[in-house]
Amino acid sequence: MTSTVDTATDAGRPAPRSGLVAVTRAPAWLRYALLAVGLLVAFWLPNGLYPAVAVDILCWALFAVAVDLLLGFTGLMSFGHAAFWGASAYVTGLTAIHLGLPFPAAVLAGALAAALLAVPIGYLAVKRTGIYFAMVTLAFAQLVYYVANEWRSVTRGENGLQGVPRELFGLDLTDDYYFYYAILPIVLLGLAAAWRIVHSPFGRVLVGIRDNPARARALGYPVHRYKLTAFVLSGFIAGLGGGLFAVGHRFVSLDVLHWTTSGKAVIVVVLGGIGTLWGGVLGAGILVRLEDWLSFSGFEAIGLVTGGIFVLVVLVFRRGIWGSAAALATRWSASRRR
Amino acid sequence: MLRIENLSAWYGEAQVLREVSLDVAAGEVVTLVGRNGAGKSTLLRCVMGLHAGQRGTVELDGRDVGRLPAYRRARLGLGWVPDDRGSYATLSVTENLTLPPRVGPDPWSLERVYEAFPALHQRRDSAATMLSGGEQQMLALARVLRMGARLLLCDEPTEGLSPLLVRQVGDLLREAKRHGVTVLLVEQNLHFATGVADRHYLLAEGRVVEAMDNSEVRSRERELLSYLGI
Amino acid sequence: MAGRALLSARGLTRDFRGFRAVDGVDLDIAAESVHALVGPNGAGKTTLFNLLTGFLRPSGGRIELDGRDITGLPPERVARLGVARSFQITSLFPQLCAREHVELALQSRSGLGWRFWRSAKLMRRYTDRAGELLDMVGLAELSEAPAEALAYGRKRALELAIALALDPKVLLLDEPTAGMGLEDVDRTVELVARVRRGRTVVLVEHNMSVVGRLADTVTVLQAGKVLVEGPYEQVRADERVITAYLGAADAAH
Amino acid sequence: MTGFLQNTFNGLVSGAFYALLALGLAVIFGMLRVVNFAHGAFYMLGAFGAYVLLTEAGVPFWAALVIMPVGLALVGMALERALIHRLTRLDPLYNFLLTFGLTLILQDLVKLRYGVQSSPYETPSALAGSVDFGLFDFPTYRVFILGFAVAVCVGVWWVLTRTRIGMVVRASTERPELTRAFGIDVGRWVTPVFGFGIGLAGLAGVLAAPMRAVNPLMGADLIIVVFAVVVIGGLGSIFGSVAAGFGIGLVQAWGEAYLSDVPIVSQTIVFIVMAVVLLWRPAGLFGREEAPA
Amino acid sequence: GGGGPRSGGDQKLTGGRIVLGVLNDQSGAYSELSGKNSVKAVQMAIADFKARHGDKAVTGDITVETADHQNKPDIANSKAQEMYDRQGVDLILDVPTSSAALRVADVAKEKKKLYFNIGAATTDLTGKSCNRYTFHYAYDTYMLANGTGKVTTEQVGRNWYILYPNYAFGQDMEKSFSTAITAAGGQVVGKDGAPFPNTSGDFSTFLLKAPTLNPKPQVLGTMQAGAELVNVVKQYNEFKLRDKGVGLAVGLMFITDIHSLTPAALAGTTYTDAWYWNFDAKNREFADRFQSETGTRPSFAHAANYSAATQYLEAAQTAGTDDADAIVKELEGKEVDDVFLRNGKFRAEDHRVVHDAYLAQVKPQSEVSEPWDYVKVLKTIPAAEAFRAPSADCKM
Ligand SMILES: Nc1ncnc2c1ncn2[C@@H]1O[C@H](COP(=O)(O)OP(=O)(O)OP(=O)(O)O)[C@@H](O)[C@H]1O
Ligand SMILES: Nc1ncnc2c1ncn2[C@@H]1O[C@H](COP(=O)(O)OP(=O)(O)OP(=O)(O)O)[C@@H](O)[C@H]1O
Ligand SMILES: [Mg+2]
Ligand SMILES: [Mg+2]
Repeated sequence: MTSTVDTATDAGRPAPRSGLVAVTRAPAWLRYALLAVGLLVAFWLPNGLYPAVAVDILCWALFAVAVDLLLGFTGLMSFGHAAFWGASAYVTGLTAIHLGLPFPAAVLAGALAAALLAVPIGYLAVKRTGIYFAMVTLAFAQLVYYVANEWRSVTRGENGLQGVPRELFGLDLTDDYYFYYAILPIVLLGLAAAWRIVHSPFGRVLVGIRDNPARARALGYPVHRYKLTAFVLSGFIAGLGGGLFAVGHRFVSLDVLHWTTSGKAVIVVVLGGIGTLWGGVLGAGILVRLEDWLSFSGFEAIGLVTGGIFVLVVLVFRRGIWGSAAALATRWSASRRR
Repeated sequence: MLRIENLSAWYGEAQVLREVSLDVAAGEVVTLVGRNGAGKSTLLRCVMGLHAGQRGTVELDGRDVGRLPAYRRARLGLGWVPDDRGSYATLSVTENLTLPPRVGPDPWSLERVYEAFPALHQRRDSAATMLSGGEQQMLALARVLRMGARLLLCDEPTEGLSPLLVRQVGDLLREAKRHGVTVLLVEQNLHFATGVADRHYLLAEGRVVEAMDNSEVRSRERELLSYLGI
Repeated sequence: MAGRALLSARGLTRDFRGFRAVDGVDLDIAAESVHALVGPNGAGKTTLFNLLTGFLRPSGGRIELDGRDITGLPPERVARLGVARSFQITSLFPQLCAREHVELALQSRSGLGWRFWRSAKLMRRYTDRAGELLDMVGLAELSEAPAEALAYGRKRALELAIALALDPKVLLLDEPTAGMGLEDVDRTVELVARVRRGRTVVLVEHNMSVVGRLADTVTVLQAGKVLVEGPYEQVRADERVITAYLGAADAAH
Repeated sequence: MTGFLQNTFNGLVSGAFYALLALGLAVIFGMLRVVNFAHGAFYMLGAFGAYVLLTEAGVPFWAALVIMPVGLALVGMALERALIHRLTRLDPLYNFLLTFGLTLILQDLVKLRYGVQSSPYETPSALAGSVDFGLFDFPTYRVFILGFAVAVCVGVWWVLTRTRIGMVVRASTERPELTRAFGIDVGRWVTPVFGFGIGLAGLAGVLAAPMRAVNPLMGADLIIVVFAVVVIGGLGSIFGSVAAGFGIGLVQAWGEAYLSDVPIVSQTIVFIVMAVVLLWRPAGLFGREEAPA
Repeated sequence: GGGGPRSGGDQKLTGGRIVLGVLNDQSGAYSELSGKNSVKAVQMAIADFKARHGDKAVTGDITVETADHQNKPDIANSKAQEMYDRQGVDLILDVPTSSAALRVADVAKEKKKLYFNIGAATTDLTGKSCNRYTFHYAYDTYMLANGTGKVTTEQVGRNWYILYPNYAFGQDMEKSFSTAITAAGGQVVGKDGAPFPNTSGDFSTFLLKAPTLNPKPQVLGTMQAGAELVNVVKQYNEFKLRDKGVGLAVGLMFITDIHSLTPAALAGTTYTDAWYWNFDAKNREFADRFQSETGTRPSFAHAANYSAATQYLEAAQTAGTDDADAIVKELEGKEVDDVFLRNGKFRAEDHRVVHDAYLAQVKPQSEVSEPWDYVKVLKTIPAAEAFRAPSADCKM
């Protein structure tokens, strides 16, 4: 095999100076205030929204953060993350049904399975960067989709895996209101993990790799292995989300693996702001809520709205909601200091 | 031929050129010398019409070209050798050479280019970015000669060339001059500069601090070197 | 002078689609020497660098570092064995500032880069050392500027600082002074002279005065082959080198 | 034997669609570094346009075969000017996202106006018969498609690699600023090329109308297979995309015919081929290795 | 605020009103077959109900809520819960797409609220996923296969080649067809599962294989649905299989499919339908009213939604409450006859709603006398034969 070397120009580098930097440089009080507001919103959510929708928002938030971990901080846009979200959903569902494990254990099993699946896919995909990477992951996710579709004895094919239990030491969690609070700690843990990864020495190396992989190799960093690790970590977090989603809906259908699911995850990230991490959470809240509203609205063309959002954000609002807000906040606090 | 008046340029909020004025007569070879970051490359880009944040006048043959887009300026006979050499990865060497349209009265033929640079002939079907650094430099120079440009804007054309080739480039520039071509040259190598140029402008912190002719440079070489060095 | 060979190549060859850029090169780089590679443009110097550092796989031949076969190892492995390089065409992380570049380089040999569960504040332990290195190459005031905003010559200096940060056994510098003003050339020469102690340096240069001031041994490449090898004075007087590379006038000085 | 030949022939016919689509994708990518997610949507528009022209204006197939590609090329050019163009200086991923959004919009617009049911379209009468090949006979329309697609692919390949047009366009996309400095008006070139690529998708769509269900989602899943095709062929390579297009058509047809007992393989064969190719040649079969830094 | 079980109060009607929820696909593949016009059909049923009972109606306050599940089971799941919990829906109607339908059945069971499925084909709804609160109304895979398989074998040809899409529905259909064909004395000489979804859109490999089989099949039975069916039929015509002596029978076809393929492309094709608008005067009268409301002819799904809403309201009227258990009790075993349900019966064992089904044949273009009048009914399959016997898998 010949060794390929990425050129600096070829490497995908979507985010112009990531919003993360902006937030980190924002004053500490602002950061803590944001955190507090975020937690308050999270606790209030099922009271203000229909609890099932709130549960969905949490799951999608994890998914989006997983995608952003790759896109924003490693420069790799995965357009096939449904593979991990979906694989975990199935594995979670199957372990919950067949082993009767409490749901956190089942979700953990699902996320681990997703991480495992991310190893071979990532191994092949990280050899390419930028747009190639997007296409390759997309295609592999489609492969996973077909396999699940064919492997009917396990996945029940089109009919979906019905009746996933919400077992937690005999607690009654059938009401989504209680279920929401049951999964909130898991989701917060997942988000914290993503935050830690980004702000670790490992995260710094990732940013370097994103900007100039050849240079990083010359510094002695095994670029492919770093990217693969990031990919697997991201797969794991996406898997957490997918597993919770399966338990939340108490069934799994092939849709969780469809490429439109991957696309939606990317929309959520772009809407929230690439490279901002929390943007994904915000994006998830907005998009899930919007879709929920649209399906009752009698408006037939939901794609028109989501597609429109996409086009708009990409064209005029590239930092996304969080990114723009963070930039504003930084400018404001800078002007105050002056 | 080229007249620049009160040219200022910015990158964002940082001003890198401050009211630069200079002129180059037809058939002259003029160098811009100055330390790293003095703004030499930026000046050339402004002349070429490739820099967005600029103010001031750029006149070519008495005509204000300040509003013209780059491709129109090129068609008036401007040829640019960029500091990063500007090789096309997707084009072969031959294609790199045949790409630019003719803009002047005396464009070099492909044969002539290959005669002058046998190394390019040997690698003619390779993608241009696969060439060695020096080969790419030759390619960049050959490209503007192919256009038959009347005014060459050369940004450090000798960087990374072997001593033999440096001399060859000197010969080329002198020959071009004999054919009436005007050259504005950015150069770090004072020795090379005095070999080809008639006049020199010394640029520092975005300002022209001195204009000298060749003999002056020779006599003040020590002083200048230390100036450039400190 | 010629001590034990630290880095050596035997019959090193590299083809690009039928074009042989490096052709059976034998090379011995003595430990703690400065070894210059010169030669006409396209002679294969950069390619040889890429082979030695693992960025390209040789089509034939083998490479040894300190007696250990490193042929075909990927660049990051070679780097971790103590071979650092700079790039001929500047290659930096455009959005990181100069200090961060050096910190990344300093960190690379510790396992810290894998700690995705630790805080990035751990990297502060490198800040002081990074400052020293930047000072050495004259970038002290620019340490917080993003690399993309540095002028070309500054970028070259940063390249050097990064290579030094790796504290390598072997330092490979590809045209370290190209594009530098005289001041910087001098400073760079001094710097290399300073850091060579206890290190082995391989240098590609077209500036013969730099070669003359630094190199213990000079290898002249031409068309992928070794043309001449020897001490500077001997090489620059060599007929073949004069016709192929230096040209008559330069030799006269 | 006859069966094998027939399957081969059919494989080439479905390969012809992959090839035309991959070609358009490759042309656009090669020149603009844009991976056009909306390619499948334009394929759909081509087919739908033919249907609308027929039912609402009585325009026959042959006229549609000209009108739709040209019309869509114009739409593509407008799109490039209005949207794609604004993102050229940014990472190509942004254009990927933009065209993904456009896909959703285009699909829904057609759906709103014409519904989701497939629309009828008949084979043009001149091509309705079949051709006798001795061993077997074959629908004339399929023979026509194959010949037509091959001719288009060869023509495009020739123009792009052997003429000045191709060269200028490649240069314009790689370094627009520098190219401008050589006296070439870059903007004038890029837009038509984008339009041309879109036109190719539209052409494939018109050709598909008599053979395939014409509905708003007809391009949606197809585009992903075409992505796999161009990854296999090597994304930048015109020749590779076309060759991989026909190749995948063949492999799929053979897989369906001889591996139908293992549906999981015949269904996923494209992606399996892709995985193998990536392991062996990360840049695709005909893709160029990226240059060393 | 959500959370906590809500108190029902002791009125006869929760919230003093009846709310019907139509949960279906309003933007995707089934939106024309059912979609928003099903909501119209349900509104017609309410209007008719009020007209019938006037002041005596159990309530005058009957409303319709609707949501688009986009054929996605996760959305169907959330919407169903939200409808029952928040919008006070007493009955969910329609829900095409098997995975969504099965999921909503679970929700209904959990929430102890009623659910009449119209649009899904899976027999699991009355098999292992059956429950007390779910009724399966219009059709299922068994019904489709049984009618077409049996009658076509008797009337067109004994030898079959079956082409099915390789997923749950297609495989169910293939099994049901094979059983029906063999039972009728026919033979399946070959069968193939085509990839699903078939991205290449090409079925020629299978179509070319059909005439070469030995013995040569007289009928090609295709189980593809929607756009894939269109592809199969287009290519069936392209390869001129009818001229080669291979007739066409379709597992699942709707009148909307015939419309999009044109009757010319399908002339002579047989399939089983749950209802046909131009079958008799009663249907036609409904169809005319429906057309004046919506501008189009009703599909079986529209009629079934109308009928389901009507039967529910009548049951509530009789029971005097919208309490689900009371209504189930009222409905179980009930025999009815209305515009959709002919010889209909709400089977108590598995909650299958049985009724007459129809074997239809597409008319040649020359016989099509008005828009949407595409088929003639060859045979009425009596309710008792049309559906399978209650399955042992179903444990209420
Ligand atoms: N893209 C950029 N963004 C911000 N500042 C820039 C950019 N490019 C150049 N500069 C700054 O503008 C100034 C002038 O740069 P310029 O490249 O014109 O210098 P130069 O004289 O050509 O130097 P050199 O000899 O190193 O090529 C420098 O201080 C540089 O830091
Ligand atoms: N990736 C490649 N593909 C094809 N040819 C290549 C490639 N890399 C280098 N070459 C060719 O190999 C030869 C040697 O190139 P190399 O870059 O090693 O030269 P060099 O000695 O460093 O020259 P310079 O002093 O000009 O930098 C050149 O002719 C070049 O065109
Ligand atoms: Mg410069
Ligand atoms: Mg070199």
